[in-house]
Amino acid sequence: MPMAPASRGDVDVWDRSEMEPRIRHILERTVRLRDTGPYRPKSDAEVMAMLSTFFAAKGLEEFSISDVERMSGGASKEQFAFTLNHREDQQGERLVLRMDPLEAIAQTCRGREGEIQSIMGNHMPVAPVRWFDADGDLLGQPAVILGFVRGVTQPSEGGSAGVSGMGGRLGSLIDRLAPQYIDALAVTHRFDWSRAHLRFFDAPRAQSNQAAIWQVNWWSQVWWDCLVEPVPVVALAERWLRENAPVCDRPMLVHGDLRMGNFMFEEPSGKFTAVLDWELAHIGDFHEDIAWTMQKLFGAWGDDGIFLVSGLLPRDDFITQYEAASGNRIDPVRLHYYEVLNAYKCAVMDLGQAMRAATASNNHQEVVLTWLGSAGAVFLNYIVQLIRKG
Amino acid sequence: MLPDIDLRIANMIKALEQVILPALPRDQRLARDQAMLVAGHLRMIGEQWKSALRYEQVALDDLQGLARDLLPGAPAFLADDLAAALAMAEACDRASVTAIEQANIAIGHAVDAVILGGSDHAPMPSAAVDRLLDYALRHARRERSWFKANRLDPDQNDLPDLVTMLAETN
Amino acid sequence: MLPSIDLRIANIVKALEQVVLPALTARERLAKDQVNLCIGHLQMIAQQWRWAAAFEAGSFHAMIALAEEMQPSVDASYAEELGQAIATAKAVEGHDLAAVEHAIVALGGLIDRIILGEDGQVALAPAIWEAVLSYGEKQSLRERTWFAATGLDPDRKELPSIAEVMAG
Amino acid sequence: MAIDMSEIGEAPPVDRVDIWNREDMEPRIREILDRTVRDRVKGPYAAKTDMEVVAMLERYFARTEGLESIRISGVSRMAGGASKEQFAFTLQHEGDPAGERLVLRMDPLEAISQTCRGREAQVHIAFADILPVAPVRSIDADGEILGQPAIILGFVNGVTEPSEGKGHGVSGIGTRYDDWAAKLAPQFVDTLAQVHRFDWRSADLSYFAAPEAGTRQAPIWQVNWWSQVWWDGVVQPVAMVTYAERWLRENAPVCDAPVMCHSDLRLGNFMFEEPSGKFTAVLDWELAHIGDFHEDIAWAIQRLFGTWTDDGTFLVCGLIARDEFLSAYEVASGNQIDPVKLHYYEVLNAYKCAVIDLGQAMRAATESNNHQDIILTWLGSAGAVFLEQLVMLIRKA
Repeated sequence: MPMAPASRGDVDVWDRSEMEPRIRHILERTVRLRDTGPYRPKSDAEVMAMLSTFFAAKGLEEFSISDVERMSGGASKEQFAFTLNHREDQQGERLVLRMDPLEAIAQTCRGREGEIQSIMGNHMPVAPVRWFDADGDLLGQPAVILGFVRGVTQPSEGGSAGVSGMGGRLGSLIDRLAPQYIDALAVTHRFDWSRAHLRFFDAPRAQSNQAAIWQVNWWSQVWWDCLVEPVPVVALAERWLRENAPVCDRPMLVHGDLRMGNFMFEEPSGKFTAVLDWELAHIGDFHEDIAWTMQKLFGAWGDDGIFLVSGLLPRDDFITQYEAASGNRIDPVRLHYYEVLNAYKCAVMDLGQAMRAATASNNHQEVVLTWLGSAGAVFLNYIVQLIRKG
Repeated sequence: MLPDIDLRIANMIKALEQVILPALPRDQRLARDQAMLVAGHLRMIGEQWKSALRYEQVALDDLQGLARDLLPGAPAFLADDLAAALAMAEACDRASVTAIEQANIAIGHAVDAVILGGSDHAPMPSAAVDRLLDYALRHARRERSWFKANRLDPDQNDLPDLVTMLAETN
Repeated sequence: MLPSIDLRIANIVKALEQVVLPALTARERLAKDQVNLCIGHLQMIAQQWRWAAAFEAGSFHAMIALAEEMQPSVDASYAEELGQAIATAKAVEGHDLAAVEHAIVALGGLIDRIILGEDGQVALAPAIWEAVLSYGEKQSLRERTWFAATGLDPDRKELPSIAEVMAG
Repeated sequence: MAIDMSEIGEAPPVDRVDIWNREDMEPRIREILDRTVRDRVKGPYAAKTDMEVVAMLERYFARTEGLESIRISGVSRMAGGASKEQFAFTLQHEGDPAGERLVLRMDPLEAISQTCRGREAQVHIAFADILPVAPVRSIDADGEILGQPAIILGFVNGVTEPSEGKGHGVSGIGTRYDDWAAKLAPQFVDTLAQVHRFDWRSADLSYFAAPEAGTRQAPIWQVNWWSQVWWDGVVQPVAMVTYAERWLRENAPVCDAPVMCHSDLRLGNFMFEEPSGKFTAVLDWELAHIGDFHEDIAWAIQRLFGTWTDDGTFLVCGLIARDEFLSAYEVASGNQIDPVKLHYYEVLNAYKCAVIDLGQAMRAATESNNHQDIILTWLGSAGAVFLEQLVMLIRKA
């Protein structure tokens, strides 16, 4: 693979301090708090008490919290649905509390999630953000409180369900879902973040390798902070990612985890009701999203044996339609780089962060962490194949 | 390997105790009892599984010793089977839990036949009975220690832990 | 031993499937998910536990082989340390699972340092790149096979059985 | 206890009982054991759901009693018991709109011990006027109507262990009665005496047979019963079990006067009301048979069923010191305990427990034929406790 030409704005590829400040804050907090575990899953009563303190601090009057119900899914956040009534809203609203356990498969910031999600609500269907507590100052744990959105992440009838929506099949809804999916990606990437005055985000320099190096430093920091057992291929991938970091011409908003299972739609119309899981969003290279969504693990095979990106579209159709919708041109070299980066990120999450959180017993569902962790070698295999191809 | 077996067992116990049990309705007593027993079984398996091969090796060695002790006094028509079972056990793949279990069963049947003494129930030499009772005591001790974590044993406090027990037999 | 580990695992799975799971109400979705995952974990552990020591020893030998393959091309500054680490690793008792796990961490740590070359200050020879990649290819195949029962691997149909991999 | 067993072991045959004749067994026990082996392959068995139980019971009462507008409600699975599936339920019908609270006690395909619901029902009925026992409402001895053998009993209120107490385990093992002991112990001793004094000859016990008095048939029937269970179920040979069988045959004592034996009278198998401590039911008659009273005594004094006081005294069934228990029993029953026979039945009982835990329970769990296999393997893992007792007891001989 030819090296990208050096650019004036480039950073030292080995300078590990090159990282978005808020990400650094989150990673340091993770290491600092790790030893305060183990974490116990919250009971309904505990959740009720936490929310009461929170809403009192927020100045709500005559409020009541009812019908607390633990939601399933997500190896990452503890989620509870509940109904809130208060003086200004006698009828009450169904809400979702999305809260950090002590340590999860990905350590992210509820402030970033809350901020970007409330802004993106003006551009596409997302769950409305009611409150967030970025550092858990009021609630005790970082959390975001969202409006409850109806819909499903996979068809209620037919198809097979897997952990976190992987390996699902979307059946006859494909024709309705695919255009909305392409549109969600395009709208995200076209979003003009420079005018949004984002508090919790920083942007890498345009025309520089900084976007790529910020990502490498983020995930390699996670790896070395979490290391349970050394894996030579992970170290090799880090070196490759540094030495091959491409320039990002124009940093864009990247969702970071847009794939099958992370959008909700209503039945039978198939209309999107929410694009979910903005926790990994950052400003970077749009190729990262494209490479992410095209991963085999998130795809499915049609009845004719053709691979469908996110279970929706054949690869070539996906690329054509995305380029038309976004106005971006996909560069195969950068796409390949971000395929390696994504495989590396997945390996780091599965074999590093998930294993460490499960070992420290710092999560609310370690059985999911170790289940996902046992798929880590799938990504090691991809790394080898991709680097060889490069 | 990542995740290793110990970690997965520990995770399952936590899931049972902190998520599954609290979610089971109070009146579902059978389910609650079984969920608690699942956690108990997992805790015990977690302590045992790494030593299982060693344990089966020790058990087979001891049974082979008994077979050798019984061989001289065994009626001729049973001695051949016993000798054959012994030879099979001696040749088995000691790195395989399955192979050792099979050898254990084969030799156990041959030993049983000698103890019952065929259709005329010839008496056992008293020295052989002594050896048998010595063996049986070691066997019972070993199994009691191995399963100590079930907490059913009235004398569980007198038993060594697994590591000590297996070290003693080295 | 009576009851055997396999029998107990089978009983646990049955209790979870037939008694615990049906006793959970529909709204206890997290608990239901976790029961299902426990069942999956147990079915996987049932296939694995007998082979675990051999599997780990195999991973360890593959790592020692990688270290030996790196040896001729390694930068002079690492040569002595790597030679010692290989000798130490080879002296580890192969049947002791805990000792093997510990030794993998020690040798793997040095291999990582050599790969990173003190954060890019030391070059990495092409022969070492290739050695790590072919090690990674073989090792990831072993691990994918070992964990194929998760059903998460999109290419699991191409994988051999655990017994086949363990047989060599 | 100074015992010289050698005389018995080497004595010439004292009767015409062939100690090695495996066919010599109560006919109904043979039927049950044969049925177990025959049906074993029909598994695996799944625990019944409440809905299945309702459907079974509705059909059952319609067919057996021709009841109309049957309503089964309040079905609740009862905990405990590695043996039978038990459900409490309320039966209402046209003739009884108020309803009646009952207990369905039903065989899973295979349990820790395989017994007969018909025998159980007969013995419940026989003791109805003598001891507190649950009344028998209906019986399907071979499961012809219900699909599985079952007995339906009246619901009895009470507890098997003090509601406020220290420590309890599987099947009540390890229960501490503390201050309750003073109220419970006399009733416990009295129950044993009543069972043994019972005139079984004049009762309707068509599912039972009696061994010949003055012979070794009583113990040999037991040895044949349990050794048959062992050889029918053996998962892995255990030399000590085999040797114990031989010892039990060669040392079988004469039973002078066969009596009714409960066979499982111990802590956890009686119910009482709080706070009076009055017995409300003697439970679990499934192993009852006519035999030697020493069997019941040896069973009750097992270490597994006992507890130790804080000063280290062993309490039989957590209730009463051993010597006190033996003399109180002799007074209440009029029977003289023979230490040699008591010792023999201690061996027999340890053998039975080993067979149940390491044979029957392991086989049923292997076939997945129970509704709670997970308890079977849990109990099975304690089997070696009995193997060690066998060694100790036989060495003492």
